[in-house]
Amino acid sequence: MKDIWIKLATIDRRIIYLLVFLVVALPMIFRMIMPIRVSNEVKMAFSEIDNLKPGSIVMISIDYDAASEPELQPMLIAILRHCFSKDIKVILLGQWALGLPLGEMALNQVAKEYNKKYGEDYVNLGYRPGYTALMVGIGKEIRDFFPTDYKGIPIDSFPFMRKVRNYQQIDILVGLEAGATGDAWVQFAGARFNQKIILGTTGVVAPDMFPYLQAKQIVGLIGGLQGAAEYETLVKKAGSAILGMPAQSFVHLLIIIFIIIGNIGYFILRRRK
Amino acid sequence: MIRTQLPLIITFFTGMLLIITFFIPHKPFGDLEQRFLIWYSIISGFTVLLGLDSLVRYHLTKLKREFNIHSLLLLFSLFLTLILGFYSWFRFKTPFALNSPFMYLYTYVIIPLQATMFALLAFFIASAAYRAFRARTFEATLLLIAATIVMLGRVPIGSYIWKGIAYIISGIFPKIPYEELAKKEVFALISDWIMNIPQNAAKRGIFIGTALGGIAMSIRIILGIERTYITK
Amino acid sequence: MYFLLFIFLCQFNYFEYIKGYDTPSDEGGSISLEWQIKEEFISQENPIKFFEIYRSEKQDTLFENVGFVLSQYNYYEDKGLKDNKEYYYQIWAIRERDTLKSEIIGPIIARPQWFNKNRLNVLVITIILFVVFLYYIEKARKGEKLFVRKISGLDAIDDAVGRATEMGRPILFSFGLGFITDVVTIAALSILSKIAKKAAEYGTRLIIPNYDPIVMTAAQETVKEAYLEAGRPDLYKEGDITYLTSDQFGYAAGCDGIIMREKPGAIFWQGYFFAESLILAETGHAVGAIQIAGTTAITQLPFFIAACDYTLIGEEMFAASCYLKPEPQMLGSLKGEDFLKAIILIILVISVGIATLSVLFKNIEPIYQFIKNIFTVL
Amino acid sequence: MILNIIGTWLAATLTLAIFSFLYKDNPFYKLAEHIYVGVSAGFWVIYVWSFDIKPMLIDRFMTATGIEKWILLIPAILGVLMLTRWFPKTAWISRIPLSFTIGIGAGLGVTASIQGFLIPQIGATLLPLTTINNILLVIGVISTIIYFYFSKEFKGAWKFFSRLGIIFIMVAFGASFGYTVMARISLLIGRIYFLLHNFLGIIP
Repeated sequence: MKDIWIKLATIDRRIIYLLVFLVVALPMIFRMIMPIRVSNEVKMAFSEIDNLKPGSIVMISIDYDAASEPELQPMLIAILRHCFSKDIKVILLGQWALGLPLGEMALNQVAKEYNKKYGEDYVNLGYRPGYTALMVGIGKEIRDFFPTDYKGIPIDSFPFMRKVRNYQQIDILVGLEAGATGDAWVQFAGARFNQKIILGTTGVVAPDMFPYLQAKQIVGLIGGLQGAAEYETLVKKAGSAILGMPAQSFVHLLIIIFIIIGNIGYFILRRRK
Repeated sequence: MIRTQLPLIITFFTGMLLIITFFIPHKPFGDLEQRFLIWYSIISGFTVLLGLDSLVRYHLTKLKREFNIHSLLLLFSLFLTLILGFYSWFRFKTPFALNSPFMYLYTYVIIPLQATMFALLAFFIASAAYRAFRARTFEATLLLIAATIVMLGRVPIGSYIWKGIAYIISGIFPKIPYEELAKKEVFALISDWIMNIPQNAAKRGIFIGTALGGIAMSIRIILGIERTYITK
Repeated sequence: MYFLLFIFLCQFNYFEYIKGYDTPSDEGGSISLEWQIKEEFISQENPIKFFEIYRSEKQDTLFENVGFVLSQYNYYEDKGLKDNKEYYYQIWAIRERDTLKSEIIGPIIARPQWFNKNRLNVLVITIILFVVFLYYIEKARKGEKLFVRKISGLDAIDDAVGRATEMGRPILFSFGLGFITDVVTIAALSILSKIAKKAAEYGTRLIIPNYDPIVMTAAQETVKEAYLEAGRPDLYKEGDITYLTSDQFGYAAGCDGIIMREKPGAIFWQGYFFAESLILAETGHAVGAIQIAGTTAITQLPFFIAACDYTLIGEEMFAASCYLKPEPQMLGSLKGEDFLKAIILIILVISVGIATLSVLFKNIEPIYQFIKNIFTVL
Repeated sequence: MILNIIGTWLAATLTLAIFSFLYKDNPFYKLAEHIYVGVSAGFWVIYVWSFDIKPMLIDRFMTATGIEKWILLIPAILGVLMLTRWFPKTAWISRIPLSFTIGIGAGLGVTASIQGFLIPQIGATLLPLTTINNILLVIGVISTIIYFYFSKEFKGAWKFFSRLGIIFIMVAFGASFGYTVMARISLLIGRIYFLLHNFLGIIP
């Protein structure tokens, strides 16, 4: 009996790696789908955007890069679909330089689905270094930081942008966050200028945002791949998050089983000693 | 003298100004703040270039000493990126046109490399879960239990597992109807509660501490007590 | 004709109220407008699309459209005006089929203010914080004795060094990926100093693989000094404190190799860690070492707690470092923070008490509201 | 089209090269890593050019008039001074722009943490103890702060609260642990989806 546990405890890492790979790949190959339960935080975020009237303006900040793309890109796509289907205008910008093209890719894809035109229904402002200064500065005048869009076209040549001067004209700010930029949006745009904020974050960041949610400093929180899948469920269009959740489920189960086996072995071996 | 005193004076001046303008909207303070913020944004761009020099220099000297493929490849890919970037800029007016060669590099080199580096961690976590995460103390036990509940509550499979448990419970206690029990997504409910109450409370407590620490640091920097950034 | 119609329409009051005033607490050049349309003019079949704002410098003519807001809002801030100049305003409610115009209001004058009254609470707290931190840093600088409680992790450090010695195995210490400018690295250095002294007393070998060359030099200095203090400078081996590589996973792989080869009896992970913490702690566990971690990286703490025998959590590291070797800035800030935490605790306890009582006794509700207002950001 | 296929092969090769680290540290992993550092450094340069220097400095300089035009020289010069760090003899000059940015960062940080964090977070904890959740929330915050209070020995009631504090902290870390595990796995799912879908075409 003891030998089995010793053998189990000294199993090669690579066998574990292989198991993980299989548990991720198989549910995807067999195209499993599981129903998604929608949590309260995501429902709050959804209904904030849902209650906006046509013509309202949502600003989305791409504060992530390829390292968290699988979690945040489906959120971006689902939110864009939601906005465009309700004729809400979108202003996109980004605080993480290496992630900005991801925003452009999503805009390109979703705008086509809804027949939306650049400059009339959405613009992409691009990136500027030094995000804290920008967040405060936009409170006064957005043109001080973004005289032009990411292609160098003056933003005043887009009809709906002519009326946007600062946070006052932005109905909701959606921050898609993989790091500390989310805190900065809350502490600068939220606290100083009373900007209504929704945060969509990676799983790593999400738990740290709950204090803001309870203090009503943010009005909605979309956390991790599950959060993205919930938003996809609410906008009734399945994307990569819903497709990924079964694989996610099984790996969670695998890891929990690993922890249990590891601990049983640990206690048995310790008792023997 | 000027080498250490001048930076300290500038830090004090800008730091204090930014605090004062927060409270005084009257001219010239409000305007000055906005102007400084724009400058900050411009200058921050240049800081990015700082690391570039040491990177290039390090690998050039390494190459001079002896040929090695790693350094060569690094420098090659750096200059290739620059060339493609400026070429795309001339050709498409912006390097960020999705069909430009610069974005080609982004799609097929940056995304796979960056994303895969972090995807490695999934394997490391699984292996550590099996070989190292142990309930050896009361604290660690609590942590692992909370983690397990959250991990089950945040994925769809949690509700399937609960249905299984509900089936067993209603088997043992026939008085409890299975249907009703199965409908309650217990793992999800507990996990939501954990996130909103105990973890929320502890995070708030921890962050109040770190916020105070951060403010202390900022005050030290503004007043010139903390000056490691100068000696660096 | 148009003019007549204009006057005629103004006779009706479509608006419950409309008011304009100098925007408070601003830099000037701005006027705020608020309005409310009467209930009877809000209907489903002829809904309001948006409000248009008209402005003039004269009371009755030359009104210009200066902006619009969507129908869910009843507030507009008109910016870019001249200070100390008279302005008149009119609001048009543009409905699906017709337009409702408000009466003309004015004159209104924009002025700048010297103090943002909404931020009075922030000002008071900012001043308190400055004073408290300065006071305690100054106190610590003067070398006054300031009490810091002993962190229980410090005993664990002694035990771990002892265990490694009993087993006849070396000790491994790592700063992670921190640089010398990180405060946590400074704290880790003073913890290293304690470990090195114990190791010198027991004559146990101490290995430190490094990520940053400057941190390595600092570590060498610290260990040399500790060995000297313990009276065993002969045991100090510079070759055991080496530079590995400045690459995240490369460093992890390198540490892995050393751990597998040397099989240390005790491992200390003290400093700033990123995702590589998992690989490190797992390997340490695999060779059966006692592991003691300490970091301020919140994302890595859970993994250290699960995989190590003892973990110094965040600020505990600073406290441990101050307990061992008081460094004025760190100690002063720590004590300042403690003082403020005490104040926060008192505020919490008292206000929560008042809040609870105000549910029972309605007449103390104003006190609760007053406290709540202090902690509200406008 | 052919370029996309080549690109996908390139991306797949790089993905597998990074994954090869799982087997053991090897030259392929090292190569991929160096490519990453090189390409992303190049990216940064292009970014600074097209999102900073060009729109914020050059374009503005062309369109601005009067004194505004010449004031722009100040940040431009400060920015260039930053680069004196490249030469050891002049490196100290870079402290001037550096101290400017650090001063602004610190100045903004103080008021932001007070207005944006301390005040609203304390305010949100001032709850009447009328529900179990409110009680737990308030006690959780208080006992966590007590755990990180270092100016008093843990004795008596103080010890009780600090023990309680560590329980809350551990539950919080457990939650973070669960969420972090979740995040890392999601990334792996993204990569494996790429391999199965874009590269191998096994799944639609």
